[in-house]
Formats: sequence, structure tokens, C-alpha cells
Amino acid sequence: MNPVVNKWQPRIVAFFCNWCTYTGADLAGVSRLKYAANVRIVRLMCSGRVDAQFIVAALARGADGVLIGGCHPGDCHYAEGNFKMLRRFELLKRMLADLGIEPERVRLEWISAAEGEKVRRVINTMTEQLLRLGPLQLPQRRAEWDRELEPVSAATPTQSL
Amino acid sequence: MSATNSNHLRIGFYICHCGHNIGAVVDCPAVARYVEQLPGVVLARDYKYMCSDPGQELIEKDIAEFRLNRVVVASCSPLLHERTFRSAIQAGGLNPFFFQMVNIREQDSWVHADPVAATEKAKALARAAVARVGLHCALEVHQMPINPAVLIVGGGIAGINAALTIARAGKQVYLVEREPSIGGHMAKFDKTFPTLDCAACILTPKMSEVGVHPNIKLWTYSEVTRVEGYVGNYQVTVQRRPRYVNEDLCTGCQECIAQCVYKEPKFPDRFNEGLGKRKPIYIPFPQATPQVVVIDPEVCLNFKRGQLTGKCKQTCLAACGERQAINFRQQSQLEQVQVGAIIIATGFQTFDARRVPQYGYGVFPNVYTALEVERLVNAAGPTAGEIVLRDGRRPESIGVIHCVGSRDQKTHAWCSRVCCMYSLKLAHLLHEHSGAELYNFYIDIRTPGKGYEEFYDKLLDEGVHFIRGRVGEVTDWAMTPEEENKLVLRVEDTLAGFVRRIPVDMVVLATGLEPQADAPAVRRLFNISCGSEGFFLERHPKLAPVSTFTDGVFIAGACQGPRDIPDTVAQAGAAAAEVLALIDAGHIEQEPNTARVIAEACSGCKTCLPLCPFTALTWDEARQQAVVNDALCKGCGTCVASCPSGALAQGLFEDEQVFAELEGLLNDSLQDTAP
Amino acid sequence: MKYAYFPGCSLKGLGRAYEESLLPVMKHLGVELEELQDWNCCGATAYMAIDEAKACVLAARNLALAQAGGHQQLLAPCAACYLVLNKTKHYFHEYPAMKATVDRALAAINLSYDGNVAVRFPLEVLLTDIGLDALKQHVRRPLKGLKVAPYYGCQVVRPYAEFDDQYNPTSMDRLLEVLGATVVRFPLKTKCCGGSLTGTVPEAGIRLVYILHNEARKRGADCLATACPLCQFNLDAYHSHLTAQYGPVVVPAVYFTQLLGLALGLPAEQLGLDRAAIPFLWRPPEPAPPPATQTEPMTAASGPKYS
Amino acid sequence: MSNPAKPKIAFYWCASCGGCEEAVVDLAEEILGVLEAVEIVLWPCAMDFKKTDLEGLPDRSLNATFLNGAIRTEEQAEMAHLLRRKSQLLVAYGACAQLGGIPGLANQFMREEILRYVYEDAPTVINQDRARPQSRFTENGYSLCLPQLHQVVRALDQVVPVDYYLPGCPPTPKLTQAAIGALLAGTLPPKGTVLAPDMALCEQCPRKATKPADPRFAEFHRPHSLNLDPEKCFLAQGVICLGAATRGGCEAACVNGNMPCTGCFGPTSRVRDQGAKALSALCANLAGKEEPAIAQTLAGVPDPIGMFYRYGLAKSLLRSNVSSPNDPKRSYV
Repeated sequence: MNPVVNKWQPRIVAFFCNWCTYTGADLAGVSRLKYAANVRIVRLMCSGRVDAQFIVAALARGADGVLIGGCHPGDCHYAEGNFKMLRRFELLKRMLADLGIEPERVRLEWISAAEGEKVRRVINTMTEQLLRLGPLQLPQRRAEWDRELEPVSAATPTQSL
Repeated sequence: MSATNSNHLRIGFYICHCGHNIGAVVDCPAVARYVEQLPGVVLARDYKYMCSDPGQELIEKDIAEFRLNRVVVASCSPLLHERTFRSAIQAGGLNPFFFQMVNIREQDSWVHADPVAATEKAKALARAAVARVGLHCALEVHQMPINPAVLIVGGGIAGINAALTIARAGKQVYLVEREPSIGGHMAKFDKTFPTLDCAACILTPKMSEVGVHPNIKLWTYSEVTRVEGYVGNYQVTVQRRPRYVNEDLCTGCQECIAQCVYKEPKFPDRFNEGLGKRKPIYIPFPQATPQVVVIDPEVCLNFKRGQLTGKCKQTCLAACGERQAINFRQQSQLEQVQVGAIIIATGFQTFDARRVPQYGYGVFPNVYTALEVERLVNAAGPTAGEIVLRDGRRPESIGVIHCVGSRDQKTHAWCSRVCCMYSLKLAHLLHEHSGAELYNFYIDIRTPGKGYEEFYDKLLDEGVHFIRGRVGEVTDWAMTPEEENKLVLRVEDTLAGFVRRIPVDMVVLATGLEPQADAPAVRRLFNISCGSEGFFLERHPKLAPVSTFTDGVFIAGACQGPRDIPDTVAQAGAAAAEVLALIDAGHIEQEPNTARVIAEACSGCKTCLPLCPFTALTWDEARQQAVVNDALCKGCGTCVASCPSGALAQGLFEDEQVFAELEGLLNDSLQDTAP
Repeated sequence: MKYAYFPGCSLKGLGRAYEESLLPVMKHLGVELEELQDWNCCGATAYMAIDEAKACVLAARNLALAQAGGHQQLLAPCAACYLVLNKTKHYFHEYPAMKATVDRALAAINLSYDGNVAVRFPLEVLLTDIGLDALKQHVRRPLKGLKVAPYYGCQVVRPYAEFDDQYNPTSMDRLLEVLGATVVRFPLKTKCCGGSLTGTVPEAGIRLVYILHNEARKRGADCLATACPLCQFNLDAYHSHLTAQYGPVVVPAVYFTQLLGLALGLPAEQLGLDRAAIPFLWRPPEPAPPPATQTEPMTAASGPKYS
Repeated sequence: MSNPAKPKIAFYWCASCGGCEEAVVDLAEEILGVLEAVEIVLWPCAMDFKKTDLEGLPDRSLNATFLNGAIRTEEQAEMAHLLRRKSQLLVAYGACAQLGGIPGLANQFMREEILRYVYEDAPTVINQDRARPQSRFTENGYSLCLPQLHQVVRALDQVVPVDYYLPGCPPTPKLTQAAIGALLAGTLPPKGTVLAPDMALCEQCPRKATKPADPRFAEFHRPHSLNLDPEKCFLAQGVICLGAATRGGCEAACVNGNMPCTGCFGPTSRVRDQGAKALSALCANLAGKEEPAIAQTLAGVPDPIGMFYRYGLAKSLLRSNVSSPNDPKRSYV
């Protein structure tokens, strides 16, 4: 394996719904639960707002994993937004697998406002999982692919628009 | 960074130390230095307490002095202080939505121990906010009218107090109670601690006032079945169960009860915790409000399995005579009301003592719950206040076991707050009524309250025994002749340092308070949250203790957590004040996070139409496009995420803003060049 | 239904009657037990008291053997074995440091345990896997008229077992009721049997045994039903001391599996009943003669084969 | 030959099927007007052409180049750079140049996988020596060159800056003519624009009126498995149509041929990733509320990449298969 892996820390982008999971994450804070600092939370009003574009954009931009947090089924502040996310998630997982992205990298969890402990557990287990999977690092990999363009670019300097 | 043209941007960044809360873990000055060199940022400061007046004034001053046009504050959760800072920015002359908040306390300094990692995370989060805020637009807050009527769910002391306060302020109140009478648990109590004033004496006048107040519509024997709408404009459906007695015609004379074909009361009396008996037609207790009898179709001879059969002499009908209040054909009835705000005061239930089998409740007849003893010592109770046990004996010794179902990892971890005091009260009353030896078995005696500790002292003087130790079991295993036919309490006396066996005639279990069994259903009905223990979750434990995360829905009393009568009454007053503040404003401000259709982009594909649970999205036949009804949209953004051509957008959560946030979160190439 | 079977030392020694009754009963009920090859000490008592890690390693080896044999479930009829094996499984999930120690030890003998093999107690298997309703169908000679004091002892339901209440276990009560016995309310069902005190501090240990006998007798029990070899031994072996010291107080102490065997109609002589020092001579009434169409009563030998 | 008054135009093709060339020819008699108005200096498909001719032209001497096809080889990249240098305007012509197109679907596989399959493992291949084309081959002092295959397929603007995009597989004659017209008239919109309406296809779909208002998809069918109703919205028939997630401008050509839209015009300007967006939209309206029911419905989408990224994989946010080429888990069928 890559020797850099020891120093490397995965980066998780989390999309949390305002009412349950974001509040649950606040509760984890108020309860002073400690969890891995690898997660960066984006607040949305509802997990139904999570466009699959956001997930692939996060991965494309360098996230090693994406976590989506919504209210438990039946508890959605907006009745059924979480189901809409669940349906997208089922197909998205397959699509990502077809593109070589391990299913463990994208996770959907129902976490209520009372489940600060679950926030801790999910983030910690996901961080561990990603440590095992290793980096995704798409921007770096792309830069690597695009190196094949360099000789041409050097030979034929392109005017800038 | 990002697609933003940052030339016009003048972003001010503020990071709050929050005393040591953030400052002890996150290197705030380093974050400020880092952010200062990000594109578009003209100024970055760290400050001890950003939410303080000087902190807010700092922002206001800087907006003018540095011509800031965007502001980012990194501090606590936006759920706590977003409004505070928006107001400050508005005061500084900017549109309040040219603002983004970064949560580096609840979601950073409080959850990470490593200062380096926490500081790096704070930088990433700040970077994201800076990237995002550049794309913020000036938004307007829409005002919506508010319906001044109020729904109160639960007619215990909390609901009664809130209802009276709001009604006295001249507002219409709908008070819904599930039982046939209001009064709740307090109506069952004999005396109240620590003053020992009689519960009925202080509660009854309030109940009567509720019954007659012109501004209160009281619906007992009723339940809320449906809640629709939003703050300021809720439509509530209330189901009124048939009591087979017309409330408007019944005078409460109770002659029907006297004339019932059952000459003697025969059925367990719920109000008396099953210790007494009642007839199929009954009034729950003498002071019941409303003073209207109820017929229990489960046991009334005129019904079989709840179905009307007419196989009874119906002597009650004759007794009622011309009043004609009894109506065996009464049906369940639905009432619809429009209200602007809701107070939930659904109270608690007592812990089921059968869940601690070692205490023998339900096995040994002389083991009682505290609530049963409340009825037993009550002059209006099944024994008229005489302490007569289920087996007919009068106890010479009584053990009171504290913390049953409280402070126990196996049942409920929380302290139920009221048990110590009511156990002291019951010990006093039992001692007074029976002259028995009283033993209290406690873990700690908790008496925080005005006059509470003094009450404890008084009990000590009365000669009640206090044994510090959690009782291991209540058993009929006699080891000595003296223990024969007694209940033996085995307990480690942790002060004396040995295990004791104490034989008694009666055991009282101080059962704790727990959420109502249907709290999850009620929670869903009103779209609020429960804490992990199942009590309704307040918006903030200290600063918004009666608010919920759903605007316009408030909570009061023990449905939010165990509390005693003084605290419940105070909280009911607080909820009433919150409601009055809300509805007296006349309008509410709607967060401008609603969806909008981009008219020049909508192809009319109809994907969004079925997705809105609030029917905010409708079809404009003329334009062949979807339209959003701003008043109905609650701002979830599900339709926005689902619009296949990007023709729907959401205020505060525009696609480009989220993409910019992601770019900021993940763009580490903006290396830390600050010293 | 198939389980790996961990007899432990007791069931091959003083508690032989337990195995002698358990095996035919389980066979009769169609439960297949495969004795673990090369099992070793479960790690109970002295080991656990002196060095927890070593005790866990001993227990984990047995669990690892079960795993290596492809078993999901390990049946441990001895209460002490059941406790220690369960405890080790529990530690595997809760205490990473202990897991690491044990993992190293197992690795040295090319074994591993992933924490998944479930440790099961016969009562649990009877009640949850077979079920009382199914069991009832097998009862040929109900224990009509027999008054039994159910005695669980300390280790069966504490603290890791999940199949019964720790304070007021009722699984054996419910089983005995299905078998047709009258279960007396026995408040001492989880009290101490004396444990090793009967050997080390006899005056204390034997008094504890006396308390159990005395209470069972006072409540009219014909016997004490036990689920632990040590309990049975203590209740049974000191009968002469008890009688000498306290008078005629003793009641027979039998394994619940022996009562189950009787109720199933298995021959009494095949259930190890003759090994007890306090004789248990009660036998269920003969079953009513079978209707003509019915085949002969089931026995261990002739019973239907379950797979 | 050269007429200084007429704007100079070039047509060029890279990784493409030739359909875009056909689209130019499909201008039919209109092409005469075009030929009247412009001077075509380069059109390899139709005219003789040497690379050195192009190299000999002064930089920016071409008014516009219409380039179709994706960039798959180093030669194509080189030509793209050359044409960029010689042109004032570079137009990505057709889905392949704009989005990577059908060739972009090759991004589901690693280059090595493709070569191995094509030259070794495909059942129709007999190649006992496992010979592969070499990029340079010398014999008897003569040396032959073949352009190197890139690791991934790219859209044109992933290689050189592009001024305008003409979407479609292929672009319609109408849009092509409009673009040339705007070019001649000097009425082109701001650079970077896709020269087609910025509204999804549903707007101009003849079946719009039959679009279901509450589909609750429980089952998806593939077009060949049904006798398709020629009047009814495909979604109402349980057939996935990407019209709602695809820029209009094709005048619903496929729908008029009774086939659902497969997305060749790409996303609207407000969408960054057509496939992810289409997925978000379609899935939200599924009927199921639990994983098994949802999975059952989605079993009707056997190839999500082929469904949602038929033309756009190369230009999508993820761009290609991202597993490491040495990943032992990775194998193709």
C-alpha cells in the first residue's frame, strides 16, 4: 500500500438536515462527545434537498466520503423529504459502484435530534472505514490523467481567450 | 476560488472565542489570520464573545468603517445565534442575508480534543462560508398574518394555567383534554409539598374558571387527530369521543348515577388508580370539570363490546327525565379549528412498577405505587383517607422505596425530581393517618426548592426513619418468626455499612416520571422532536425551554421533563407568554428559504408537482409551468433538488451557494500562509 | 437445529447427571449437538479471579474452535461456562485492549475468533429456538402433582444473558408449567447456593444451602429444580450435614433437564436420576393408554428423526 | 482561391461517428447559401487536406472552426490545439465535442482494460502473440507513428478553451444554420453559450399534455419491451425519458420517432451534472418507501451510467471510472 496512507486523513463531507441530524450534531457538541475531526458538515433544510449533484461534486472536489443525515422515516419535518433522498441514494450507490467508487464511501443515516451519540458513532465508524479504503483524491488523480495533455500543450501553446 | 468574481466583495470575518468554549481548542487568532488572506476578505477579527453587545457593535461599526458588504461569523450553532447576528448586520445597514454563520463550537471545539485538527477544521469551515457568502443575495422577509387563537393540548395544571393566562389576555383558547375531566395528575394528589396545602383546594378554583371562561372552549374526552399548516395558521382536527351524555344538557346532578341498575359501584375506578369502584355511568371525581357524567360503553349494560344493544332497563334515562341529557346514540365527532399557536402540555405517566420485579408490585398486594397512596390518603379517596391495605389490614410499619424507575441504568437514567419530595410528603401523611413506623429508603435526598429542605428537616423530627441504600428486593422470605407474614426489605444500609432486613406491612414505591406512552405519536402529530429519553425536546435547554424546533408549537410541564407543580406552573406561564408575544405581533416573519420557479427555465415537466407535501407547488395551466405558493412553501428544497433542468431554486440554499460551500470546504490549495 | 456443544469439566464429572439428561432430551427434541473437539477449561472461577486475560484466552480458544468448526452457536449447559464464555464474547466487543491480547494468544495457535459465535444456554434454546408451544406437543407424561421450586442460581441470568430477567428470571418457571408441574413461588430463585464456600468456609456455605432447602420445604416443594452443576452439587451433597445441623429439612435437587426428560416420557433410568445423594423417587403418572391409531410412545430410541 | 471578403470556416472531426458531418450535409440546399457566404478552408471529410496546410495559415486566420468528436488520442488533442490557435472562434459541434458523447462511455473502463479486451480477450480476436499496436514502429529504417490513446476520453473544452457549443447527436440543421447565421451577422451571444434553448425538452414535446402529474413509479420498462403508445408521455408508460433533464432544441426528434429522449443535448445551463440531476429527479418520484421496494423498481434501470450519462460521462463531475488501474478487484467481463 501507499506509504503516505499513514499520514493521510480522510475528508468526509456531511449533508445534514436542519431539524434532525444537524440538531443531533449540535447535541453531540453540547454533550461534549468526541469524534473524529474528519467530517465537515453542510447544513441543508432537509435531506430531500440533497441533490445527487452535491454528492458527486463533493467526491469530485476531493472528499473521500460523503455522509447524508436525515430524520428517521416518519419523522421528517417536511413529511417525506427523507424518502426522496433514500430513493436517490439507492440508485446513486449503484451508479457510483459502476464508476469504481466503493459503496462505503457514501452513506445515508437516519439520525434524530436526540441521537448525538449516533452522530459520534457514525462519524467514527465512517472515518475508520475510509482509513481502511484509503484516499479517493479525485482532483489529484485527475491532475495525473491530465498530465498526458502536457506535451501537446507545451508543443502548441494555446492562446488564452 | 470558486466561480465567484470576488472583486466587488468586501467580506468581514469574525471568529468568537466564546470564552474558553472555542478558544481553548481552536486557535482563533490563527484562523482569523488565515481567513484574512482569502479572496474577497477585507478584515478578519477574533473576539472573546461575538454575541455580546460589544461583539455585535463591532460588526456594525466595521460595516460602516470598512464598507463591508458580506459578513461571516464563526461561533456557535446557527440554530442558536443566527438571528442575533442577522439583526446586527441589519443594524449595520446591510441586508441581513449577506451573512453566513460557521458552527465551530457545537460541531468543532466541543467535539474534538485535538487543537490542531480542530483549528484546521475551523479554517475549512470558514473558507466554505467565505466562498458561499459571496454568492448570497439580498432577500426580503415576508410577513404573514397570524391567527390569534391558541390550541392547548392537555388539561393538567400546565394546560389549565396556560389557558387561563392566554384567555385573560383576551385570546380565544381551545383546550383539549383526553380524560373526561381536566385536572390531570394534580387532581389526584391529596396534599402538595412542602406547604401541605390541599391539592384540590388550590386546583379546583382554576378548573372552574376554565370551565366558565368565555374565551376558553373546553373539549374533554377529546384528542387532536390532525394538525396541518404552519405557525400562525394551523388547522387542527379534534376528535370528541362520545360520552353518551349531552354536555350542554347535563346539569351534573348525578341522579342518573344513583338510579343506575347497578346498585353498587362495581368497576375499577381509574381516577382512584383502581383502588375504588365506580358504576358504568359516573363522574370521575367530585370536582370534575366539566360537571358532566360519562357512560363507559365497555361495561354499561346497554352496550355490548361497545355496540348499543338496548338490553338494559335504562333507569338512568328516567332519572335524567326532562333534561334528556343522556344520548346512547351519541357518535364520535370531529371539530375543526384554526389557530396560530399551539401549546403541548400532555404531561407524564408514572413508571410501571412491574418493570422492577424484585419489588414485587403486582405480586404482593401490599406493595403500592405512590400514586395509589395519594388516593389512599385522600379524604375523597376509596378509603376516605383511612390507611387500609388491600388485604384489609392496617399497617404498623411502612417502607417507602425511592427512585423506582429513576436513576437506574436498567430503567431510566434520569432523576424524576419530584419523588424525594413526594415520598417525604407521603411518609408524613401515612404517619399522620396511620401512626405506623415509616422507613424511607433513598439513594440521595434531593430537596432543591423553596422550603423543601426545611420540610425534610421536619420529617426527621417526626421520627421517620431514613435508610440510605437502594433496596435490593422486597420478599416474603421470612428468616425469623418476626418476619413471618411481613414484607421484608433487603437493603444495604450504606451509612451503617451492612445489609439489613427490614420487615414491614406495606411498601410504597416512589415511581418515577416517564414520557407518556403515546409521546412518539404526539410528537409526530405536531412535528416536534423527543429527546433520547422520550420527553419532548425544547429548542434550547436554557434559552428556549418552552419553544420547539417547530415555530408556533410550544411545550409546558412534565411532557418536556420531570418537574414539580411550581416549576410546571412557571413553565406554563412562560409558554403562555411566548404565545402571546407571538400572536400579539400580529404577523410572523417567514424565513426566505422558500422555493421559486425560474419562469424562463421551467419546461413544465411536472416532476416537482407530486413532491411537495404542502401542495405549495401547483400547475399553471395558462403558462404550462409549475408555480410556487410562497405562503405554503416551508422551504425544504426537495423540489429544488429534484428539478431535472434546474428551474427551481431555493433562497439561502441556492445550488451555486452549496457548490461554492463544497469548493471552500475541500479546497485545501489555499494553503495557510499566515504566520 | 444444530449447535456446538461445550460440556465443560462439570458435565463430565460431578455434574454427569446433567449431561446424561441433557443429551437424550435434546436428541429427542431434534436438536443436534456436536461436541467441540479438543475443548479446554472454560476459564471459570480461579482463573477469572486471578488473571482475567488468561481466563479470556481459555474461553476464547473454545469460541475460536467453534468458529473454526463453522458453528454459529455454542451451547454451554454449565452456568459457569456459560457466564465465562459470554463474558469473553462481551469483552471482545467492548474492550479492544482485551481483544488485542486474546487475538495475539489465539494467533499463536493459528486460531481466531471474530466475536460472532453466540453462546447459548439450554433454557434459552428450549424457550426461544424450540418454543414452549412446540415443546408442549412433546410432553407425554405431564409432571402432574409435582411441586417444584425453580432455582436458577447466580450465573445463569447475570449479567450477560438476555433471555431472561436478571432479578426475576421466569424461563424455568414457564418451562416447568408447560411440563405440567406446579411451580411454587420461590423468592430465593437467584440467591447464593453457597458456591465454593461450602468447601472453604463450610459453616457459612452450608448455612446458605440450608436457607434454600428450608424455604423450598416451607413452600411445599417436592424438589428444587436447578440449572447449574455447582448449585446441584451444593444442594445435594451436604444433605447429611444439613440434617445433622438443622434437622429434616432437605428436599431433592434435580436438574431441570431431568424433569424435562421425565415429562417427555424418557425412561427415568436413562436420565441420571440415580446419581443424586438425596433420592428423587417421584415419577410422573403413567400416560393414558394411547388410542389405537397412535404409534407407540416416543422414546429416545424410537422417536422420530428430526433433521 | 482565397477570398478575403468571405469569413473562413473550418470543419474538423475527432473521435466521432461521422454523423455530425452528415448533419452539415443535411443542411441540404441551405448549404448552398452557406457556401455562398463563407469560405470553407478545411473539411477533411469532404476536401483534401494536409496538416501542413493548416500549420501554414497565420494564427487566428480562421473565423470559426466547427469541431465535432471527442478527444481520445494525442493526435486529436494536437489538432484541437492547432485549430484553436488558427481560429478566432472554436465551436464544439455535437454531443461528442460538447460532452464527450458516446465515445465518452469508454470512460467506464481503464485504457488498459480496453486495449486488452480489444486486442486480446474479445471472443472474435485471434492474436496469439498478444500483439498491440505500437505508437512507433521502425523497420528497414522506416518508422511509422500511431497516436497514443489517452487514458480518458475528453470533451473538447477539457483540452482547449471553447467559445460556443452546438449540442446534439447530431446538432439539427436548423441550429447549425442559425449558428452560422449569427456568426455571419455578428449576433452571437456571450462566449461559452450553448447555442440552443436553455429550457428542457418537455417544453416543446408534443406529448407534454399527457405528462403524469403524480407518476409514483413502481416499475420501469425498456422501450423495446413495450408496444409504445405514440401519443402518450413515455414516463406515463413507465419508460424513462430524459427530456425533462435535457436541453430542448431538437424539436423532439426522438419522441417524434416514438423513442424516448436519451439526453444528447446535454443539461441546461443551471445543471452541472446531467446524470446526477436526472437521477435526483427521477428517483424522487418513485413509489417505494423502503429499500426492497425501491431496489425492485430500480432493477428496471439495469445500467444507470448508460441511462443517465449516455452522452455526458466525460464531461460529468466524476468524468470516468475512478478505481485505480492496478486495483485487483477490478476486472471486466
